[in-house]
Amino acid sequence: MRVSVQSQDFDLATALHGFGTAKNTGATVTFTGLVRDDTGQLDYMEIEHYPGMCENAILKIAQDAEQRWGLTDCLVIHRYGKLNVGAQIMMVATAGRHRVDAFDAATFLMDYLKSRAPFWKKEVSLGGASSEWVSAKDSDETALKRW
Amino acid sequence: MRVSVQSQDFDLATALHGFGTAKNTGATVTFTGLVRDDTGQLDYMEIEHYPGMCENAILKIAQDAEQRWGLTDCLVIHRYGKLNVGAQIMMVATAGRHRVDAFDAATFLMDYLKSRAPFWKKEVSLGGASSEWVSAKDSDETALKRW
Amino acid sequence: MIDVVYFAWVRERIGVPREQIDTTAATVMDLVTELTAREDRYALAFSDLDSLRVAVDQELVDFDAPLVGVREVAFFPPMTGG
Amino acid sequence: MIDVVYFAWVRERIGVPREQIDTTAATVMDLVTELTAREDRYALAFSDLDSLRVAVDQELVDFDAPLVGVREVAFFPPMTGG
Repeated sequence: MRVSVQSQDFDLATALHGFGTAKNTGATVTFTGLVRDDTGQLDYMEIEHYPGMCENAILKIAQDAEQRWGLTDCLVIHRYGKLNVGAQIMMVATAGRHRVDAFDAATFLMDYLKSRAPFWKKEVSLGGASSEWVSAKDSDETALKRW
Repeated sequence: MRVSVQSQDFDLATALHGFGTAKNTGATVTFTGLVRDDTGQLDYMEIEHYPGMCENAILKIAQDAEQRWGLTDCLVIHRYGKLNVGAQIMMVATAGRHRVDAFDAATFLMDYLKSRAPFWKKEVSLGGASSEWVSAKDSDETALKRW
Repeated sequence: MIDVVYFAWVRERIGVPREQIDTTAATVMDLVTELTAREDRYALAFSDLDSLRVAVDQELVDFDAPLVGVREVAFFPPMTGG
Repeated sequence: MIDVVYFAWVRERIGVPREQIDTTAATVMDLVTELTAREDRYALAFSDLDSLRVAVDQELVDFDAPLVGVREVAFFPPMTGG
């Protein structure tokens, strides 16, 4: 298991080097979150984080996932700081015996990271016309209830 | 969208080069299926396929997924032939606006590939002691019903 | 004449991956009945239709599918891709 | 003395990311009440507790959590990671 909270970008291939190589691994799932520009007005996203608590919260979530789905490997990388449109925000990777384990664990990790890891996103529009904190969605809170 | 049915191995990083780079992509999910050895007795897996029908069936499933979840990109690679323990069997990648789109589309693709793409797996044990066709699971057929 | 192809254990039981069959069978089921009557290896392969799937011209169909104009029929066990 | 830290718009409203508060508040809620009475910027930041989350010593807690032995309290909006 590996957890990293970092400002620098990551490379999926490098991150996955040696990931999930246990003989009883049958499935790996990765999720990558990117800065999306729906309106064509987004300049960049600024991600604020709570140093220390981030790492601890993610570690705990990842350990829960490993145990619950008997994962053979688990990886979470989450960035903070200024991220341009199209930039990678974070990734999770899960390795398990069966596809359902890997899928469910990755979905669980994402649901928890969304609402329980101390990061806050601010969207800054082109020319600095506006800058707004992204609101938490009720649907994200609801998503947690299934686990 | 890209679909490939091939005997040679693939590299996740190379396969994902330029994948899901549209500005409205917020999430990408990948799934990789590997030859798993639960018993320590597996020598290799032999995958038989129906040339032509494989490509067509996968293309159709991928097009369905793209449309249903408004995917911004979609990729399926499936191998056939002799695959050793730990070898990559196949991968799917989905890119969408939101994480739920990418996750659901990838899960859907996997459920359909499992039971509707014309591949058949045979497990050959060490020393050739036994060789058995993998049975389709009822749970795989059931998994299709949710879509 | 119709091309008939077999995969996985169906292929192993029939003994060939592909053959041309001279038939006037109107449906897949008629063809199955005809082959079953022909030789034991077909009877063995087709003994449990619940464990078989069929495609005509590379599309999955039911056993009552018509064979009019069909060039290729494939018999195989439930698929195990992914 | 307790370290109090703020994130996102809570930090912007309070005007500082971190400060030391000399308090005898027994719970998080007592601390909120104390700060709210102190200055408008706190009153503004704490005006809607439903839109706030709190952590003591980097663990998420409810507003009735005790502050005995606590070194650090953090106030912030609902998290938006991932």
